[in-house]
Amino acid sequence: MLAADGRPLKASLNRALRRQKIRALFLIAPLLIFILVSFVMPIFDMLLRSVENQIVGNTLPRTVVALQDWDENADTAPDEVVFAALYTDIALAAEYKTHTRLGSRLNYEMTGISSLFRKTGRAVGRFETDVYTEAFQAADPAYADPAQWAGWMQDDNIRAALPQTTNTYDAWAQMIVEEENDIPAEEEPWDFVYTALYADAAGGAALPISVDLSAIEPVSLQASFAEIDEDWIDPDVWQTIKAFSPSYTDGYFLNAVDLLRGADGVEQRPENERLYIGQFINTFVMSLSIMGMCVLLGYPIAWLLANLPARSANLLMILVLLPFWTSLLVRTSAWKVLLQQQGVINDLLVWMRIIADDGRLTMINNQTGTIIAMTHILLPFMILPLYSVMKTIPPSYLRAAKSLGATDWTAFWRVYFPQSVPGIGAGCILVFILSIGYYITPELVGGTKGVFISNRIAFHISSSLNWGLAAALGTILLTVVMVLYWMYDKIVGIDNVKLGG
Amino acid sequence: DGHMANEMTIVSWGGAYSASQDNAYHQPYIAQSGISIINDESASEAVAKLRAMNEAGNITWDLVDVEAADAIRLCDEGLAMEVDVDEVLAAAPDGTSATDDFGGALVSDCFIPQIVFSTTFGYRTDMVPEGVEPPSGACDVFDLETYPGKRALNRNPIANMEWALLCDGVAYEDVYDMLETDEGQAQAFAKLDTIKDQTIWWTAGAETPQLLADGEIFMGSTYNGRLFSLIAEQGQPVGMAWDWQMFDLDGWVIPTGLSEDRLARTLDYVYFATDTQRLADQAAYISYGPTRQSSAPLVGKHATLGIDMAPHMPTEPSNAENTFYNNYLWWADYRDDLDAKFQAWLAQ
Amino acid sequence: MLDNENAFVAFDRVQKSYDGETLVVKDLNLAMPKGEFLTMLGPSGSGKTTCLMMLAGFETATHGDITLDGISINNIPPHKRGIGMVFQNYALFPHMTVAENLSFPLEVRKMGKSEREEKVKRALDMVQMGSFAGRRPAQLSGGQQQRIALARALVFEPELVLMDEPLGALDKQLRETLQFEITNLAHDLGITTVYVTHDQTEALTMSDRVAVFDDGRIQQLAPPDELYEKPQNSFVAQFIGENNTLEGVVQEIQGETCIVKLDSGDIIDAVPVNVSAVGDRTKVSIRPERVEFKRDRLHADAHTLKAEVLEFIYMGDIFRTRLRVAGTDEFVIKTRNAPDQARLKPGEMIEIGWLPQDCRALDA
Amino acid sequence: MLDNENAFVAFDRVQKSYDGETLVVKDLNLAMPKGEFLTMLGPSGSGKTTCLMMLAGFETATHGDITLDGISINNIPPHKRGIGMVFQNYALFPHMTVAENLSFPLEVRKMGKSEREEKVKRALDMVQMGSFAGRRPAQLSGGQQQRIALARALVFEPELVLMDEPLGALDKQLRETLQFEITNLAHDLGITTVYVTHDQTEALTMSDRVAVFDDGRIQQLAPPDELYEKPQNSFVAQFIGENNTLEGVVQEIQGETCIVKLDSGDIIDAVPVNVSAVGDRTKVSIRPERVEFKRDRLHADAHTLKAEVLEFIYMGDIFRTRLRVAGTDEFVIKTRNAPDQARLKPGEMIEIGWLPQDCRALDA
Amino acid sequence: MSGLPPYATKAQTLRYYGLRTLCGLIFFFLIAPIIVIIPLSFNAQDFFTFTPEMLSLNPDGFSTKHYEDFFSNSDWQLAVRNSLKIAPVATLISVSLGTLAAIGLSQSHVPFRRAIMAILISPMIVPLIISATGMYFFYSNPYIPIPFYGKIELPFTLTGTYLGVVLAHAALGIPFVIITVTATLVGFDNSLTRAAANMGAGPVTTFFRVQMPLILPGVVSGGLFAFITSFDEVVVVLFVGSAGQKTLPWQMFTGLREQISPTILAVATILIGISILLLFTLEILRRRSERLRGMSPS
Ligand SMILES: Nc1ncnc2c1ncn2[C@@H]1O[C@H](COP(=O)(O)OP(=O)(O)OP(=O)(O)O)[C@@H](O)[C@H]1O
Ligand SMILES: Nc1ncnc2c1ncn2[C@@H]1O[C@H](COP(=O)(O)OP(=O)(O)OP(=O)(O)O)[C@@H](O)[C@H]1O
Ligand SMILES: [Mg+2]
Ligand SMILES: [Mg+2]
Repeated sequence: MLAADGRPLKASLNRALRRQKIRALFLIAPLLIFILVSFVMPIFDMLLRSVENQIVGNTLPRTVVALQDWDENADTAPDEVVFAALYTDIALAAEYKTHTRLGSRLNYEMTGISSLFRKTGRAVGRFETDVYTEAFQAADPAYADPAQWAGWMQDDNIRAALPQTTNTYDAWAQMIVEEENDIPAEEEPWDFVYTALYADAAGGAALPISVDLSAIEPVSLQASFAEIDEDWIDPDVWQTIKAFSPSYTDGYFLNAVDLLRGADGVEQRPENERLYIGQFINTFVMSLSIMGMCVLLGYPIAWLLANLPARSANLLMILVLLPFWTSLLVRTSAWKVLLQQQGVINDLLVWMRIIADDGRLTMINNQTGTIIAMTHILLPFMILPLYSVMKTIPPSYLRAAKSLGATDWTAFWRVYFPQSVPGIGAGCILVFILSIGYYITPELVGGTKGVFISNRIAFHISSSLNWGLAAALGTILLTVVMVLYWMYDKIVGIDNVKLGG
Repeated sequence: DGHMANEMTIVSWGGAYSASQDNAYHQPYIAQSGISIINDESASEAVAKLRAMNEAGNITWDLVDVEAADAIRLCDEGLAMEVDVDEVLAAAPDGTSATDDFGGALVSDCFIPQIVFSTTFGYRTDMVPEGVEPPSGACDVFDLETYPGKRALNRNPIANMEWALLCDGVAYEDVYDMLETDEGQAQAFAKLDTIKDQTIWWTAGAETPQLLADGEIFMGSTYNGRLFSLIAEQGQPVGMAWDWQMFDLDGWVIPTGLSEDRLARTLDYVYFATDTQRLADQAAYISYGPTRQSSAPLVGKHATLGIDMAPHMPTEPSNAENTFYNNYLWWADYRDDLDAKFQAWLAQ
Repeated sequence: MLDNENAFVAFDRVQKSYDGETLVVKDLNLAMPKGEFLTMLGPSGSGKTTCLMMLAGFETATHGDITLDGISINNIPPHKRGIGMVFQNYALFPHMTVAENLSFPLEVRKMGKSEREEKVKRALDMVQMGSFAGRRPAQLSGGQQQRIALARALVFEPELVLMDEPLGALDKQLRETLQFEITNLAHDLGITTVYVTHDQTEALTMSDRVAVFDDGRIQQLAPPDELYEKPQNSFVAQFIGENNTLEGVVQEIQGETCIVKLDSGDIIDAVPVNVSAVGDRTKVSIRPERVEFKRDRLHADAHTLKAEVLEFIYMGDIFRTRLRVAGTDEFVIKTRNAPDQARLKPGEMIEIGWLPQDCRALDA
Repeated sequence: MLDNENAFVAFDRVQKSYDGETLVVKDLNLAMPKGEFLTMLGPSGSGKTTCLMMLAGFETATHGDITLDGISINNIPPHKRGIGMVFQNYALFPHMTVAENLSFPLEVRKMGKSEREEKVKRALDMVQMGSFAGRRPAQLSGGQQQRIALARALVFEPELVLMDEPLGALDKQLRETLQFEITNLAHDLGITTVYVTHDQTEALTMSDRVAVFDDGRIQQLAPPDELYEKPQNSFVAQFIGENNTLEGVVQEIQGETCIVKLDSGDIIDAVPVNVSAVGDRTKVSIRPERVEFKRDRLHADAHTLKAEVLEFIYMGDIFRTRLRVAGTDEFVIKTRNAPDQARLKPGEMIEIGWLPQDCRALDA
Repeated sequence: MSGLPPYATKAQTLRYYGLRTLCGLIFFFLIAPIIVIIPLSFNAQDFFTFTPEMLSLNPDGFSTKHYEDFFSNSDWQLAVRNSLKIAPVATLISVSLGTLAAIGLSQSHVPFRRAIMAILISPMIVPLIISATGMYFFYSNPYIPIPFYGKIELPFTLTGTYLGVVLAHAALGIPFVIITVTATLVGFDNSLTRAAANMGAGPVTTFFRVQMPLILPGVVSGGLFAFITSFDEVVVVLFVGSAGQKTLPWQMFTGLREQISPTILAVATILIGISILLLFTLEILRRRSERLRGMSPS
């Protein structure tokens, strides 16, 4: 469709509306930017952690490269080249103290690696590689002169000739600056630099000052590592390192759905370690029950509020909002007082002789406790949308139904109820979304059975420190919530969420 | 950052424990130095938070009170500063070096020991069945026949697994070796299975005392200081069962990366707060034992109740007949694995 | 007049108060024969809807008795009264299709499926909406919804149908069409109808009788032409149609005519309606279209008045001329826009008059 | 006609689309001299409000130019245009008193306090609301609110005032009073006014000129009587007033008259308006009040038609009679309810006719 | 719902009173925890337990010591001060930005309206634990992402700072402001702003003189929700804050974990009192605004 001046109508329209659009965006922009920065980015940042795995590559850069040539299906440990790389990497990591963190990371995949790395970190300085150091220094004192080293390492020809030495020296120099706060040109290089120098020389490279190497008895690094712990020549350990050496991993996600990457690909975890699928299901089932309870309790209240004169309804509404505004922690504690076996409700029931003193009900530290407390907490989120939908159903529909001959019940069930279904839908999705992500209340009253996946996430964040797994669980949870949110938007429309009135 | 020149953030566990530190160390130190101290009670998340602070390069804490296992972990990861004990801490009044005075409590290069405590059991004296001896220790928790009623145990594998094996007849020396094997783990879980549905699992130290006070449980594990305050300060009808108490250490670590002036301030505080007298003073407020040998004789009476504190210490010989020493290093390796299994077992 | 026993619908001294303080309906008496189309007309808040609701059973009279076919219905719940009702906003069930809406009253009467379908179809055809059975109310225009509401109120063949301003929300053209359809249907099916409106044209064109409500009372209950031409009091005269009023004092009453001396001193003839004695103050009422100003059409023996043309308004089919007469500036006359019609000019002086029987002396 | 340069308000080939797909206003051209009272009349959705909003600056024309006093206002934001506006729902600020409402436009113009107070007082007196200065809008009746809205639009002495169906929500009586007040004020103050309504009576009674809108175009722009009596096309004829249409073919055109052969075979005279050639199909349009049926008033040389009375409706001041004429059942005649007026009975056969100049042959 | 009609059957009467009883029970369920808290806060013991003395209404079972503790304990006082420092500022940010954005969103030509709305509401929807951890990591080490380049790390941190907690709480409060203010704006008569513009008022004047006074109830109620969100928020503050920013809920939470003391209940009782006051204020405001709005015929 063209406008009078021959331009497309849409274009003319856009031109005409530009000012309005800019004005609207100008008003929204500050908040949008604020939310993006203060909220959305943090969440993305966290989700990234579920696949991030740079720690292996960053801590063992040389080893990871050297391992590329190793066949993980072979039943033997890698060769000396890999161990040489590992030697340098661990020696440096031990100074940075990152080897234990790597150990913890790999321990998620294979129990025992944590202590292997810790032990190795402590022992790696005591390798017998000082024979190289001594041999070089004995051959020419220049090799013991830090300034001389620094000079060589600025000479491009030498750098090109001695690739391993250069690489090792640079890393060492950086470490000296960052960790020890010293100047490399004043420090004698450490054993592993000489080890690299020896390796270069043994490979036929020309040394700055030639040295006769034939007298040196080479040290087997593989043997040295094996001496610290036999595990170093266990191919399983190396398989794990290699499998988790890429910068990104699906390991956390596999773990989050009770799978693991075994010898022949992805497989289920052993039965006694399967936890998360069950937890997800538990979270779902409990959220559904909470949702159901909220509908059952919220519907009559919303109906009453919607049909009372405005004044009384607004006063009663305060009863709905008051708990909503009372500290969550306090309400949850109050439920403890009410629900426990020696608690108020049991006492009352015993006093009324409904139950016997030894037949007190267990209503807390299990799913019942969580469901009761969470129903209480989320009930307002059901009542408010239901109420706002019911407010819009004119009483004339019920009257019409009755004038057509319907009894009270038929009129309600056939005419009123179907029209309140959108409210039920809105409330249900809202309650479900909120409950599925709950954390504090289940933590306090849920016992072992009544906890949600969020509690596991919190546990991994603050106790077990497996942040990657926490992020993976979080990502899955967030995806579920987002799907529900999207449904909510489709069905109800986000703008139709109402809080009160 | 929000640090003023005269402010220190000290992280500890809160509750009566923090109060004892406040009385024994903070208040005298504040009076002496004029520095103000902010109490943070996030010690239970210390490792996580220190890690995040370290990643961010912004350390907001000056001194952290942690259990020995965490101290080892923090030290290994370079999150806690290594300290030269003799240089940083005071010698004993008799001149014994700090190293010798603390002795075996120095479990890590970063760890400045403070107290010994134990995880042990309290029980309701008024719920002990008639004609039965009151429970004496950890193994009674598994004896539902003699001592019916609910129990409370910590919601993680540490201590519970050891007790389960021990009370199932495994020798003390073999417990960790057994736990390394699948069969050992299965045995421990099987033992725990016998009381699983009678157990409330706690996550915070305050829960067991509350449950005992409510009469919700018959017996439960918790830190011995909590039980002391429940019995002695609150006068609840609760007794203690010391056998196979799980022995543990608690102390300070200094986060790495403090600026020089903050470090100097922290070290000054540490020097003050860990001398022989202060450590003994703390025991006047809570029944945790001082880690210096030289402090032991100085332990006196409770500051307000006036009762003798020594008999309530985990180290008191009559309490320490059977003591279980936690193997921190072993747990460092097996914690993730057993944790997953333990949580899966709980959820079953 | 019909007595309550023989009436189909009867209100007998009915009163209603919502708050226990003010009476919204005061002493209502009304008797309707079967098949009548009765309209309740009145300003907003005069109690029309309240009466309807009492009849339908959604409100309870605080005093008095309502009978349907001779039986008091006070204790019959709404759904057993069998009264069809059309609501102002139609109240079509939005979650049901048109057919389902119509079938609802039959279902709750436990009618068999085939019979139901047949009746629904018949009702839809009756309002010429046969092809819309599958639609939802939201997919219909206002006029179509109105027809469905009508069909739904009639489908279970009630003997009495109540309609509360059913056309209030529609535009003029549609209103007129539907007015016509509703009256036809009601007459054809012989249904007794109580119709509420505040539009006097609607009331006049549709009804057998009109009950004019004001202040909770029926002010006049009469067929349309009687209402228009013989209003019983000045409220009715003012409310129905346009009206010129002149105030004065009765000077003489002689049977069917009286002489009124206006406040301006002019003398006019009128029919005494509710003035009773000489000396009474009165409002004399005369319809704008009954005023003559052409010499040749003025009655010989009637009094005439002098008038000054103030404004001449062109309104298409009619001319409306505002005059200053006997001291008032609001005297209006209406003339048909015919080719030979004179267009008066502001400032012109004319003489106006009317037949004495068109001029009624009412209460002051 | 006025050219755009000399006009006070001018629309020059203005187009507007909201969605980029359909044009809501198509090629609008309009020029208004200063002081004119122009009404935009048209059915719902014909683009009247849109035009007003473009003039006020709340919508932007997608094409074309709007000038005010010769200056293009496309790039002047609304608050700098200095146009007074009365909104359909009055848009009185509910949180301000009447006086504060009126004082608002003066305040934003940084007028001094005493001057403001004086102007507000004058404006309130002008609409006879002097004693309501301290009330809130919620405490006023609809008609009073309307007056305040008017006063507020005028208080800052704009040269141009726009009104969008300002009387739409009021009842008939009040409407008529206010129509009168508004026109008087506008003329007295010499304000140029654009008035939007969909009520044709209002348009006819108030305006100097009426622009009839349909489908985004002005269908006819003319003074009221010309519009009513000489509609340019069948839309205007249908829309303004009631109208009878008969369809047929032009048989003969002779200057100012033509002969049309209706589809029923009857022959009638008419004025050719927009038929151009013999053989054209046409809709012949005749106003109900111009139809005569009394023998003595029928023109001698005019064609007459036979008619059967179908329905006689009593409407108070007029009678509306529906007839079957030349094959259509919808032929209506209106007669004044005069004492001597005949009341036709359904079934009666009569003869009807009209003056040829009242009957217009329009587009089919 | 007027009273029972005279023709009500037995079943109807039963249903009528049955429903009312049921609703009464549900209302009781809603406020039961609150009813329990108040007496327990006067417990003479240090536990959350109704002691026999309390049940027999023996005055010895009651004391105000937990209130005294609250008012004398420096940790609680610090927490109160922090809460009062953080919540109002966070509320101010949410309300000012939120109101502006809600007004922007309510205009007719907003590109990507749904998507923007979804993003703005998301802090309410995303599980708190996820938000908290995300903020924890990101605020520790904030950066600016540059597409196709990487990121610029910012040389400061927000965790453990007042600003960090305020930002996080402001983000959490925003959905409430957006929801309530948008709802208010739905009922807002746009012709009022047009009228103002028409009379010569610029956008800013129009906003402050016309729009703001009228949507004030929505803004206030959104602000109250935002305030309560911050005032009652524990998960995020535990992660993002540090002891220097410990708020009342923080203090309550650590209190519940480390030492179960009825001081928490005393605090809660005081807060409930304040909530009731606020709710009544809100109701009065609402009635006032209804009076104001009732006027413009719709
Ligand atoms: N449910 C109610 N509670 C209290 N007062 C009511 C109720 N319904 C109506 N009223 C009052 O009763 C009076 C009559 O109301 P009613 O609805 O019968 O008038 P109406 O003639 O139908 O008016 P309208 O033409 O505006 O519909 C009014 O003053 C109204 O305020
Ligand atoms: N903001 C808008 N966005 C999209 N379409 C619109 C908008 N406003 C009006 N329209 C459309 O433009 C057309 C003309 O609308 P406008 O409001 O100008 O009509 P109107 O002549 O004023 O009608 P009414 O008598 O009903 O007020 C209508 O079809 C309407 O649906
Ligand atoms: Mg009514
Ligand atoms: Mg319009």
